[in-house]
Amino acid sequence: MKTDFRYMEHHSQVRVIATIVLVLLSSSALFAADNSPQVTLDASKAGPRSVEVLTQRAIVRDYKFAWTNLDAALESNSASPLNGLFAGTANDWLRQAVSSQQRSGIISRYLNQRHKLDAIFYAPAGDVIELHDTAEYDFEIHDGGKTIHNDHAIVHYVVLMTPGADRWVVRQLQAVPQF
Amino acid sequence: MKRTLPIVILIVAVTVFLMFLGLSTGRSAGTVGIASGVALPGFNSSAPNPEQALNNFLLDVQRRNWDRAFSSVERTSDTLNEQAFIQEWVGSNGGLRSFSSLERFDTRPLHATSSEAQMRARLHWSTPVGPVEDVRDFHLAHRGDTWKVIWDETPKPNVPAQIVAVNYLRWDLVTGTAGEEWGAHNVDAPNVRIVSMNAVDSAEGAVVMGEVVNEDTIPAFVNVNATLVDGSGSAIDDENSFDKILHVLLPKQVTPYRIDFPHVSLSKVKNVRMDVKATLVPASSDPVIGVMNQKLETDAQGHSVLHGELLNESGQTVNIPHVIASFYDNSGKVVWVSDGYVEQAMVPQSTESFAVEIPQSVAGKVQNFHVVVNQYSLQES
Amino acid sequence: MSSSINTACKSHKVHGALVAGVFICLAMVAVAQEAPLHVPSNAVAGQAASIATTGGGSATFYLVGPSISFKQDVELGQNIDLTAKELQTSGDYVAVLCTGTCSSARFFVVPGKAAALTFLVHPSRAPVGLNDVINGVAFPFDQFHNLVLAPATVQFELTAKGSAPTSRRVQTHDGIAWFRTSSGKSAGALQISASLSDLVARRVVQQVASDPCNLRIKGQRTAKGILVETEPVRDCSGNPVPDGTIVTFTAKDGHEVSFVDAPVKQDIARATMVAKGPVVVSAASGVATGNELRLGGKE
Amino acid sequence: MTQNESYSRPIPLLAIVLVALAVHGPLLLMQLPSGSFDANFHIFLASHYAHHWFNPWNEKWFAGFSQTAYPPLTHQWIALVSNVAGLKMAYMIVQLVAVLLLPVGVFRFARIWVDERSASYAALGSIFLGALAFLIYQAGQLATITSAALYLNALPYFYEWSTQGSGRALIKGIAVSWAAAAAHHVTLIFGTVLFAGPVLWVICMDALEGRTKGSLAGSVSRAVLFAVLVGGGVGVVLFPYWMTLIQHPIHQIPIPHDSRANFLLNSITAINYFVIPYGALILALPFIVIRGASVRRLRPLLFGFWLTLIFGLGGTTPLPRWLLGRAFEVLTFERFTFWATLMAMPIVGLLAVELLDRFRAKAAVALSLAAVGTVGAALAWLTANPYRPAATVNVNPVIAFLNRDGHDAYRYLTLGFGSELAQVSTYTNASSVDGDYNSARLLPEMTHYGSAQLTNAKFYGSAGMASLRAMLEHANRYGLKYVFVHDSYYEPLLTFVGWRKTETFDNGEITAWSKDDVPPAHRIDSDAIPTAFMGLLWGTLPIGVSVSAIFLVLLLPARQPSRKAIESHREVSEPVRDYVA
Repeated sequence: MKTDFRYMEHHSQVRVIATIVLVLLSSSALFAADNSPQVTLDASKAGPRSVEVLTQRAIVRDYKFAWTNLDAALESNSASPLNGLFAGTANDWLRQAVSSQQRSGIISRYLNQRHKLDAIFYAPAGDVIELHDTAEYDFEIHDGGKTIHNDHAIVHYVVLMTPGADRWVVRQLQAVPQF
Repeated sequence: MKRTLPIVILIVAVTVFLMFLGLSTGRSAGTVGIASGVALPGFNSSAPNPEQALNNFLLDVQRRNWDRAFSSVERTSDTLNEQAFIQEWVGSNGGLRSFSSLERFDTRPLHATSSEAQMRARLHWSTPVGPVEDVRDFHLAHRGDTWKVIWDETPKPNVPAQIVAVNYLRWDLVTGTAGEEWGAHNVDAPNVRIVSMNAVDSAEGAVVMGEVVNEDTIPAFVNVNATLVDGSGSAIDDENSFDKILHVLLPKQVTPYRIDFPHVSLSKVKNVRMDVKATLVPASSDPVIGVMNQKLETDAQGHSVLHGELLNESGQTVNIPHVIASFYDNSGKVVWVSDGYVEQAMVPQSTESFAVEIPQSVAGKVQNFHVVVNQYSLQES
Repeated sequence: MSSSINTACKSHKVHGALVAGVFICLAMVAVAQEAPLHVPSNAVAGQAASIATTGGGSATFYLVGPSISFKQDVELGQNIDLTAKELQTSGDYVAVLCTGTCSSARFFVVPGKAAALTFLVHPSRAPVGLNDVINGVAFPFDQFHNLVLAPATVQFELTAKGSAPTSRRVQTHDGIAWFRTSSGKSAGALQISASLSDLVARRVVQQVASDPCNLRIKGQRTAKGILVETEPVRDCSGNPVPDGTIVTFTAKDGHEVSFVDAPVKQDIARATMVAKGPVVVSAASGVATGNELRLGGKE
Repeated sequence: MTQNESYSRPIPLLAIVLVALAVHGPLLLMQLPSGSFDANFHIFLASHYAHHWFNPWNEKWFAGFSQTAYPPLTHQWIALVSNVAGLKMAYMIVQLVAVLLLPVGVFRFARIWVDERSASYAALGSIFLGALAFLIYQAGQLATITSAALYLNALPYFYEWSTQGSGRALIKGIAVSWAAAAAHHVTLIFGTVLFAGPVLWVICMDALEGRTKGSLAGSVSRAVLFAVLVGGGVGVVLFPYWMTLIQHPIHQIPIPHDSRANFLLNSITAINYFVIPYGALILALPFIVIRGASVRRLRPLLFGFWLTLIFGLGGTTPLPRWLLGRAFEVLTFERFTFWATLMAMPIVGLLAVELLDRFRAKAAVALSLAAVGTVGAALAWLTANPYRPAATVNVNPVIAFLNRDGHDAYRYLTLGFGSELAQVSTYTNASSVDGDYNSARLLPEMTHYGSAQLTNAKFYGSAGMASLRAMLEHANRYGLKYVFVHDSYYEPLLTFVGWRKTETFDNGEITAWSKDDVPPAHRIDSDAIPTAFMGLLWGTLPIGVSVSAIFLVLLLPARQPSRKAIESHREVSEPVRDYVA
């Protein structure tokens, strides 16, 4: 029986270790789930055209996806995450930001993002919408693995979005001191 | 040395026996449409009976061995030369038949005596727009120890040379040079609208159909998409009108559309999300194809059929006409849309008959119908 | 701007930072009191600016903006000059100065003077006689494509052949000025312009005939069959419908029906129908249906 | 050395290799195989390894497929060499190495059955095989040739280890066998029966006649050990391949291939898959059967040859369908004819020796004409054969179109491109829903129909066109926006289903069609994406066994051959001198 006991003892140790690993994994998974941007939209004040429910859902989905990939692009210093999500001026600015970060070796991160969107203007033809975004995030700047800046910022953005092939794309993303 | 001869005999005998077995078991399918060779000398079968004679003839047609096929028929008139014979099988003027290959055939006797026989062949054609079936009757005659296919097709009358005035409208699209500047070239897409939509269950699955009108003053290229949504709001399936629509619509023109959802039942569907996409395209108002003398009939097999004739009123050849028919009940609702391709090309001012089938489940409700003609022209494409 | 750093420390407490973390924050706050860099308070896009620094010795300066990020070695106590090219993009910039520990500050760059006008007009083709069918939206941008948010007055002018030009002045809100108007009575090109001081953007809207109105057809038997044609097809305002508009001719001959979708050419649509017996011919286009024509059987 | 002496001595192996270089070197440097059926396919797979060595998931075909569905060795070598010579020349170089290895393998394999002189003539003859020219220049089956060459070189080690217990032979035999498997899976699976079976049979015969070390049981147990080690090693070396096969068994509906037809009922198929590959060997068939039957030691080889020949006849006899069952509809059978000609060479070597001994210069002239005529006919058939790949089309405009203006954000399809599809895929970043490897397909629009590549849809009749229709109908799901057409047969379908001709290349040779409402392509989720660990295994083991096989063969030279091979039937006055390869 002794060998059985040692066997049992060994077996229970394995089970304990496995449980701890599972807990860590699930917690990190939970923690990871927190990092994707939280976006809310209030389209009640939009005009002259009212924003349809399906359009509101699409804008929230695509704006969240845009900021997720914006962070990924500036973290990996690669422009490919921006493909298909930004257009016009916003696209040019972000690609310049990525290439200048590549040159300087700097990396910036937008973590724990929360965006409160207000639809201000929705064109009669439905081909452009202006939003005011009150964005709250932890903004970090790293140089060679060292964090040189880390602050919890609240920034106001004026956003223009236009309908693309299969989603709304961000055409202008301009920070302003206040609305 | 004693065992050499038995081994040699054994190897040769087994090989010959296996080859003999190979000849009697079924043939594995080969590729289609490549001019392939004939059976090796001594292995092509003779024609001791009408079935075998017709099979040999159709095999030569399938393999495009025209010389052998033409030499095996018995002509009733000398006016029919080999060129006309080949044209009968490969079509002319770039029609659908000229794109097609005979993939396989089934034959059965209608009636036979010791001297002549009537056979019916169901020909399965592989065409660019999908499989097409053709039923054709052959008359055979017993000549000595073999049977011959009697070829009594009268060649098509030569269309007399004629001058046809062609003054059709044409729209060309000039894309601006403003590049990516936002708002610079905002020529809107054509304004088209879905005017009716009806969803029904059919034997193969759910079907969504209806009509689209081009309300704009310029031609529009349209595609209709539909997404079936269940009770929880998630999409079950999304399909599009594919080839069951007239894609290029002139101003105020109406086209039916049909969207098939194989293996989906409407019982699971809460709502249908429709989406019509319209694009600016260069287009032409020709060819104008009239649809004449249409009437609903029941054919020999008991199917309900809309039969009619197409009249090419323009000056350009229509290579592949495609008929799309919409059927309405007494309240004017679209109850079915069916389509069919015409195998022969249509030279200017010529007519060609067509027939499209109506499912039995719907035939009883049909009160009215409307036909539009889509077309493919080598000249345009 | 240094306030933002204090908030950062407070939020760490809120998240239950370890005691060691508190000490670090206090140390940082102490350093921040000296505020080694003074960021510009009203930088304008495309204009140079400078950041004043205090103290001595060498340090590394970082600037991260909406479309730029760079670092350079600087001497504390001297001004850090930012060129016009580095501040082209309007938005939120973070300046960081590191000498072992780092301190940072945020500042904004506001858009410059309007230099271009983006003007969206819809639709490209508007049927005549419809209310509020034509609309336009104008966006003023500076020379670096920053949206000019300061209020400004945009003048919209609409000119159609045969009618007096109309204009209206609209104040921009959040960088947008828009208008909406009805289409005229007669078909033709409507010139629309938007101007903001010396900037002008022009667009054209085609006012087109609306649905055909009171369709009239006539026809006679010929050797080929029945030749049927319409009288000039016009809309209810008398505008001729565009060439290519489809008129569907229908001929009922007993149980047999014939259709032809014929395009209008120079205001008239014509088609050849095949029918042996007495036949009733009718026509339709869009929502309009024409008169019925009865023709006897073939002699 | 008099004329008589020169005929009666074995040809040096180095000379044979130089002849192979002289015959096939120029043809390969001319890049003749680049117009073959499969060359572009191999270059395409190699180009993926050149950029993603440890990630076999390739998004460029079938909206994503795993290259672990095809043993990678030849492609990995092409990828390595391409860094120096470019992809296409790298393919030619790897093919040349395989062609030079083949006569060495034939010589060493023939030495199991016949004397050195006959074996050298067998090796020289193998250079001129019609089947070899057919596979190199028309089929482009680089992997089959490479695997056969390696496998023929491994079998003599198997024989030497089983009969003499030579540890060196065991180690080298295992390494070379693993490399052969890593080059092509089908060769190893069938080679075990068709090649190794006769060798095992002759091992038992030698053991019974006391010509081996130890007893029959000893020899058989050594043979079994060899087989177990090879089998186990192949299981590990190609572990990702077996996992892919288990996880995604081939559900593809049978796709017609003309090598499965009945050659008696179709003359062109008979020429293409029998007359050309065998060439002058057809005249030697009686001698092969009679001599193989009359010499006891050659009977196992004769039986192996006969079985392989029957398989090579495809659907002419029902035996392959009986023995293979459903696999009959998945395999193609031109490679069995190639293996059969290789197995016949030892006996053909005996024939050459006897003819030379009897007719001297006349026999030399006749044998040379037969050899050159065979390879010449195979090369001439490249132009006369109706099954030949269509004339190569200039695909550069298509590649340029896909690589500009963000067109690679969508997926594309080619129609009428034949084997040029693989060339387009190699040089563009865009992804296609089509592909040129039937066993790696997972999209239902392809596996539910009995047709191969969509680009050749029309050659598969209604099934091919139905598969193409199903794919075009679901274009929006796959982001399939662009269709490039090189055969106007497909234009009516594209017109009717909603595509529009937007561009013309090469004054009408190729037209580009697009559909306006197609959303950008997104990644299609698949459970076939290999894990990083699998990618690591795939990127290390196959190339690792290949490199180690090379070193082992170089570092462990073979000892003097101690076995007594069969002498040619007629006594030769001149003593037999052994030349060690």
